Amino acid sequence: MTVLEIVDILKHRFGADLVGSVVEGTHPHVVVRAEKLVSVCEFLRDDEKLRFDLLRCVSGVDWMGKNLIEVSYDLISIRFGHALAVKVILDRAKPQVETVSGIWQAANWHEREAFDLVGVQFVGHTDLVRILMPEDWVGHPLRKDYQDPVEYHGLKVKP
Amino acid sequence: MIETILFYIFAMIMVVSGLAILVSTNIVRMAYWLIGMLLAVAGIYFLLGAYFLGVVQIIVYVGGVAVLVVFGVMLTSRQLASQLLPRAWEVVWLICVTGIFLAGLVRMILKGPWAGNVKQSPQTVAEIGRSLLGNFIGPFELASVLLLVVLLGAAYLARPRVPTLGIKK
Amino acid sequence: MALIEGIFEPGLAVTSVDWVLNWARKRSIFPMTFGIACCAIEMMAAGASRFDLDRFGAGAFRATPRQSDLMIVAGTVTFKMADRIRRLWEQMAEPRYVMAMGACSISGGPYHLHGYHVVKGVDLVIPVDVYVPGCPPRPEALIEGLIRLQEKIGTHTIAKTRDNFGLKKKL
Amino acid sequence: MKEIEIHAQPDLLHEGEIASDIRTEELLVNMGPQHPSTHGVLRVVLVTDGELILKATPHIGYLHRCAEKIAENVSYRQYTPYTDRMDYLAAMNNNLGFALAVEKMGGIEVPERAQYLRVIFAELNRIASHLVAVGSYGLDMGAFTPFLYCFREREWIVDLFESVCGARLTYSYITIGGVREDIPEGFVSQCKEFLDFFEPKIREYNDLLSYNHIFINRTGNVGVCPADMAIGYGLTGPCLRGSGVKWDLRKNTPYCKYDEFDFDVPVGDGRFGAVGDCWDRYFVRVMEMTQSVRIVRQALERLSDGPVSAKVPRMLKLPAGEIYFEVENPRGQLGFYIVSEGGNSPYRLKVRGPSFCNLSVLEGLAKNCLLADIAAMIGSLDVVMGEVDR
Amino acid sequence: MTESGRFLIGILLFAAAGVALGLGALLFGKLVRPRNPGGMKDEIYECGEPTVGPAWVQFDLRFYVVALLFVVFDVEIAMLYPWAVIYKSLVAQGIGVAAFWEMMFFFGLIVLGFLYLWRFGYLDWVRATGDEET
Amino acid sequence: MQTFERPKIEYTGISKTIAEIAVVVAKIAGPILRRLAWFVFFGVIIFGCAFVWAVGRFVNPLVPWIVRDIIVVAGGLGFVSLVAMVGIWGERKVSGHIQSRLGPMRTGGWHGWLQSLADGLKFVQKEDLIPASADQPLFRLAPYIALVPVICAYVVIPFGASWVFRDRDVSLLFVLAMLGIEVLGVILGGWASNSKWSLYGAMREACQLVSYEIPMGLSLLVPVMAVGSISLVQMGKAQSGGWFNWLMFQNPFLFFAFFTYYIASLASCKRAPFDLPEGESELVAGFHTEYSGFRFVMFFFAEYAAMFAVSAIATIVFLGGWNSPVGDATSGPLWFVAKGMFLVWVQMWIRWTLPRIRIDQVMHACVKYLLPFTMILFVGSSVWQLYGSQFIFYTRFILGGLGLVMVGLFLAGAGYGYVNRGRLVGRLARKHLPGA
Amino acid sequence: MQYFKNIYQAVRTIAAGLRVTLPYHFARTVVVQYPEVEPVLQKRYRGFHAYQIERCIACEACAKACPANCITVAKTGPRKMDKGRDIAVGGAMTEYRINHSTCLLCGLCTEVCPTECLKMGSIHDNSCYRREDLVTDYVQLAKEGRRTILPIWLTKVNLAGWAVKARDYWRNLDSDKRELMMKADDADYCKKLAEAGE
Amino acid sequence: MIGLTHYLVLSAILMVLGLAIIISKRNAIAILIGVEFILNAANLNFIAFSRHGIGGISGQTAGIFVIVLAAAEAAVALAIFLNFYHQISSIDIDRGNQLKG
Ligand code: SF4
Ligand code: SF4
Ligand code: SF4
Repeated sequence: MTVLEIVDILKHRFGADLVGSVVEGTHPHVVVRAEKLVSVCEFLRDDEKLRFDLLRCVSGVDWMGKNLIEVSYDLISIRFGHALAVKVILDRAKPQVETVSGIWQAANWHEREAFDLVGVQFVGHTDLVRILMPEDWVGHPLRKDYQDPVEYHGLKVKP
Repeated sequence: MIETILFYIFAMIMVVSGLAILVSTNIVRMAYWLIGMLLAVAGIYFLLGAYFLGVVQIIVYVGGVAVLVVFGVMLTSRQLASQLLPRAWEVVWLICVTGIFLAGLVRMILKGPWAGNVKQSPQTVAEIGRSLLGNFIGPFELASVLLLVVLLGAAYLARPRVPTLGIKK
Repeated sequence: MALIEGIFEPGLAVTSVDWVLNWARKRSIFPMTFGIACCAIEMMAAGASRFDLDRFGAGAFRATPRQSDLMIVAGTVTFKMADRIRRLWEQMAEPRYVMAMGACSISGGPYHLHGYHVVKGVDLVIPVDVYVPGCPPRPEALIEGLIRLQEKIGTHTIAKTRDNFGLKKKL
Repeated sequence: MKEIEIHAQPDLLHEGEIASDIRTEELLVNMGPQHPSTHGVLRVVLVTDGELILKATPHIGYLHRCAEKIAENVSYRQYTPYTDRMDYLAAMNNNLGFALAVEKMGGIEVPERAQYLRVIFAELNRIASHLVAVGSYGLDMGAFTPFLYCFREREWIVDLFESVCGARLTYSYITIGGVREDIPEGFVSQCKEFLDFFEPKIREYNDLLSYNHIFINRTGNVGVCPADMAIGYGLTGPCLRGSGVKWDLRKNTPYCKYDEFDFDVPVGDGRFGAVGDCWDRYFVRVMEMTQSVRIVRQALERLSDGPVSAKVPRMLKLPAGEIYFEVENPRGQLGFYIVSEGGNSPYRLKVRGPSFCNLSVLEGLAKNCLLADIAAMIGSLDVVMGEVDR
Repeated sequence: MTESGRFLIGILLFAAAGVALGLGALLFGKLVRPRNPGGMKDEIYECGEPTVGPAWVQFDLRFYVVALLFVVFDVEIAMLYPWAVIYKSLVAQGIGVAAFWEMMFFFGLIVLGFLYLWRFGYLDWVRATGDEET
Repeated sequence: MQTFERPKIEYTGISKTIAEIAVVVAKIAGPILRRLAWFVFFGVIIFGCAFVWAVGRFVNPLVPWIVRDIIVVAGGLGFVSLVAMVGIWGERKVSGHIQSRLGPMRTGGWHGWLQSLADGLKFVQKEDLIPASADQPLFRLAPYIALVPVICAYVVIPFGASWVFRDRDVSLLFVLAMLGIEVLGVILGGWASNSKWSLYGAMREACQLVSYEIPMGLSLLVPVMAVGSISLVQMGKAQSGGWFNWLMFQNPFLFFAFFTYYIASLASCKRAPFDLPEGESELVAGFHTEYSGFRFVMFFFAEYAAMFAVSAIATIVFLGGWNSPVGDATSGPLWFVAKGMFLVWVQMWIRWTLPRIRIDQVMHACVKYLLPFTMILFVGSSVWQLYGSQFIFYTRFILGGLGLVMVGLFLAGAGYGYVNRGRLVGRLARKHLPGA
Repeated sequence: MQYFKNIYQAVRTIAAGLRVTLPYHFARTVVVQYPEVEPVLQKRYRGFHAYQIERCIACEACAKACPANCITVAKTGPRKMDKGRDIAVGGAMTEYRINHSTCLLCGLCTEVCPTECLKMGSIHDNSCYRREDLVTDYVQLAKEGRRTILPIWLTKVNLAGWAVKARDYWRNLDSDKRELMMKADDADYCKKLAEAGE
Repeated sequence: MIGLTHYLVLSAILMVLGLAIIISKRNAIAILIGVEFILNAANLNFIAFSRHGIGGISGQTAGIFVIVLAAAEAAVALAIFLNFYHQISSIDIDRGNQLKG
């Protein structure tokens, strides 16, 4: 199934909740409203014709200039072999989105990582703690305005 | 001469082990003191020329029972280790009772007319075997019944009852 | 500090004792099984058939710090790991040696500039005896580092190295 | 004589996790970060009841090397060496993934010879990586010798790599636009010599390890990961194929001329237990080595003369936009998500490490198993911590 | 000096030699080994993490049952040795069959018990699921 | 670049002379010794043999028996240490060669033969750590409990018909008993460490050793029945005359009993594939995780001494002990040591080939396979004792032939390796240089 | 039945395993006895750099290309190539440091060098006891008449006879590349060039 | 010279020690240890008598039976004890659960 068809199905199903979509280029994706993410994802996974069963990646991007944080979920369907990305755009000051770890278990760690490095809050996540950085680290390193702490446990952070 | 020294060495080990168990509060250490005692007893058996018994003592007691006891100790939780030291009045009472008992026993032994004080040459395993199959054939077979009962009973009593955690085969 | 250390004046007997003790220390360096990152693969390769650290008596990798003499810090030390490395090093029995293998453990290496989570050199955490640069160092380089360590061990002496006023003596 | 103090037990019971009528006490054991069978600096916290594992929680991040942040600060070309260091056992494949993603975004055409060379080295590196995986799996099972045999054969591959690009581990050979240098003289015949030597050795590993009764008993039926669980956890690569799912990007979305080659995608068949057990995952790797040998042979045949690299400006600038691109690494699908604003370094680069996803299944697998099975499971997932933590 | 005394002396001499080996090396080592306590050195090792609680907890029961079983077998074997020693001579005397059946009774009962345990799963180290308290 | 140079020390007076002499001697003797390392190595062995012979010839008649005993004890301890040291060095060499590498090469010149000595001396110098929260006295005690009984086991092991320190009619059981005590040391060490890995190791060890004692004892009953004695000397004497007289080839049950015994002995020595108590990849170092310095060496020492002890029993009980396979002319301790060492070598060979078994499978293998099997062997053998003596000729013929076939297969494998020595490892194969 | 099959399987597979390992006991090993014989370096090995000061124009392209920022270049004035003599003329090089403690030996710096004066050498070992020693100032080296650091194992004395032979063999092998690093034989030449600009 | 009386006295001491342990300790395993003391004391007598010409070889054979008995007793006693202990602790655990509500 081509991306166009998939987007059509989604448009048909969700209408205005689909904020935007890109079907051409190197990264075809749809943008959905943050509140609707879970239902869109559930639909994508369960629909007979779509069956996006594998969540490949969850990546957060910090657009400091636009004051936004973008989270993109890359999906692929092992059954049918087609791929699509779903994006949500969040407010940078309060980046909150519902978790999809109930839909794909793979999201569990990906979301923890996005929380750890970009600072996206995933509401409803069972275990939203830092995964890569130490628990007592300050700040989210992949934010564009991140400042290194001076010291960590008595060791200088900057060279 | 050498025997005398050895005898006293082993006797010392036994008594010290016993006393150490009495005053110890750590149950693992108690178990190891018990092992010391058992080894000393095995030594005395050797001294008496009862090699087979000595060896069986080590195999069964030290290799078996003691391991069992150590296991038992480790399997029980720490809280049991409390209440191991007797209270003061108990100590007094204990010393009195056991002292009197010991005195009585020793007096009896010393007075007793012990006929045989002749030393025999050490007995061989074959002799033990013959007596097992001869005079003692009844107990020998009975022992197997006993062991059977123990095997089943103990296994039943101490069967693991960890539910639903096994690996599905 | 050993009991007999720093008591005797240097002399023939002392140097012979030194020689024997150092001979043993040198010939039997048990490294700790402690690979952190890419360098660990080269460390394994050095221990494997082609290069065979065991030829130097240093092939018996022990997993527990208690029995190992040498900690080869083979890889990137992060802040999360630093405390653990410190603890492991402290739990090693003396005499213990540390070898910093690879650019990362020497100075943070490739992650020196922008690595917000990388300790800029393991010598900030624990004292290092030998640095082996490279990214990763070849197994031969690791062997060379080991030989350098042996040389260093060979200079250890139990003789008095301070005079009666507690000043360091020139030997 | 100092007597032991009786410590009060900390309350280790996790409510609702453990049936209340288990009478033995739980031990909380740290396995790792320094542990021989955690393959690097993984830490697994085990809740055990005697030899039984009730729960195993992996903790990662001990090797977080900030690769994504660094990407925002260096140019595309300069980033290639950093991709080496993610999955350091398969640096060629990592280079390939990054190069392909950048080329696809920048619309760079790669010459044919370079494409075949890329395939050759990616597959050779797959063999090398699987050798380490197979060997160290033997090590986890307590067999030391197969490990060294595997390393011995790997040395030969490493020699081949070194003769081509001059490094033993961090190759940076596959660069944006092609490969760095042409292969030296005599490489093709040496490579063929190696392949001829290597193929029969696989049977030796099978005799020594794969079909060993003890090994089968240790790994068969242990850590069974059914297909739906594998897909749900986002497993890819041999771990997914071990669960019986025939999914390989080289076949399903071919890149780099993989569609020209004739090879099979081995999947786990549950020969010694259930489909998706540790043995299946392990044996998929062994079978993949054979397939890789096949691919390399074909690629060597097709190698034609020509340039090995396209002209790429030194300070490469990518157009604004984004890409998500995946390649089939020895450990699974390695994805690069690159967001560019048109500068000469990415605005944001996110790496999807296959090991990262593969490892997350451990918590699901390691329930009610024995202590020794943990080592078997971690080994069969074959994680590389450099990629898990990046 | 009796035979048994000499035997014991022999054992004790070897034991003393063993103790001397360990003690001697440790005492000699005291001279040349460094002692540098402090810090985290005296903590328990647990893969570089601080430990949680002591290891002295009540341990898994499975071990115990096995040990129990084998103590019984230990005794059994101890009693079979004297029999085995005289068996050959008994066979030579022609009363081997009787001796054989005497042993078989003794041994057979235990084997029966063993088979019973096997049949009802007491020998399974990890027992099958869901048999909690029949 | 900073380098470490040994500080130069000025010698004066008498020590100067001594130093000069020492330097001269070292200069002359060093190269010669290095060249002669091979000869020195075997020279030591030959000297050891001569020494033992001299002891037998001249020391035995010494009247004050205690003097004689002490000399023998020194010799015995020396032998045990030698066995342990050669064992540890040999383990590294054997594992090396199995794995296409060399193992220790440098320490002591010829093939690193002094490696174990260096290791031992190194461990003497290691700091002696006792964790603060361990049970200190028991922690100190444990290595002795592990080591001493194993050494005591050598009291009754005969190296030749009259080469035994003390022989009593229970010597076989005595060795078993001594090996059984070792468990207690290991449990104690593991428990007293207060480390979780140690505790796991200790529990596994206890479980495994206690249970494997049973098949071991049962399979040893079979030869005891056949000989009618528990004395090792008696058993050895019963097998003189040639390889077909060895007990292993007397009847089929004995033949299999050898293998069951050997498997059980592997388990009771904690050798792979039964090395769970110290299984590195699961429990960091098992029960001796917390031990450092010489205390750890004692555990190690005990393991290797026990390895030889069980092999020695296998040799005496099944493989004819000190009797040579052809005739009685060359029978003697050398045969005994050679056979024992061969069995130790086989243990190493097995160790470096097989993966490790899981604990439930260890118990499973013991209870469900080994134990019933040895039970059958025991009963079968007693039946054979009653009715089988007329087949003795055929059994010797068939089983002896089987034995020869096994030796032949072994030699064929070795020969195959030697003939293809350059080809087996491919183009990377290299000849090795001496002493490096 | 399964029971006996298990036994058979176990015995058979264990024997198969033992059969594999037995021949290796007696086969050759693959050990490279390194400090005595040559290391197994391939021709293209990327080791620590070799630097020809006489051709460096101090353009700092290498420093910019380095992802780890480990090259520092300093000069007293601009330098440029003199095509005829094939050496650089102009201001003197005062410093050309490569910090080998952070260098990742990626070779990016050599790719960009316009005069090809910076090469990846074939030195693999540079171990030392102090971190500072890892910063190599190639200008200093050039003053000593060297283009790269001396490998440690070649500076060893007291090698056995055959090891010396092996070493000499290695030295002569592939001498065109070796020339770069062993230019020490021609110390005056280099020294002159190092001071040429001053 | 060590005679029969020495052994008898030693065995008496052993027995009294065992008795004292049984009386003073309130831990089941400690009591078991005490019982082992007493059994060993008895066994010592058997062997001593046998060696000194009273009862001949029977003493040793009886000694074996005592050891058998002791092992059996230890096995059963520990099994019972463990069983008992687990009953108790399970009750405790239940109570704890009730308290938590
Ligand atoms: S120095 Fe290089 S190879 Fe070593 S760990 Fe660091 S990045 Fe990896
Ligand atoms: S790029 Fe070449 S010429 Fe330019 S400064 Fe670097 S070394 Fe010199
Ligand atoms: S090799 Fe790489 S890291 Fe080293 S100096 Fe050159 S560019 Fe920098």
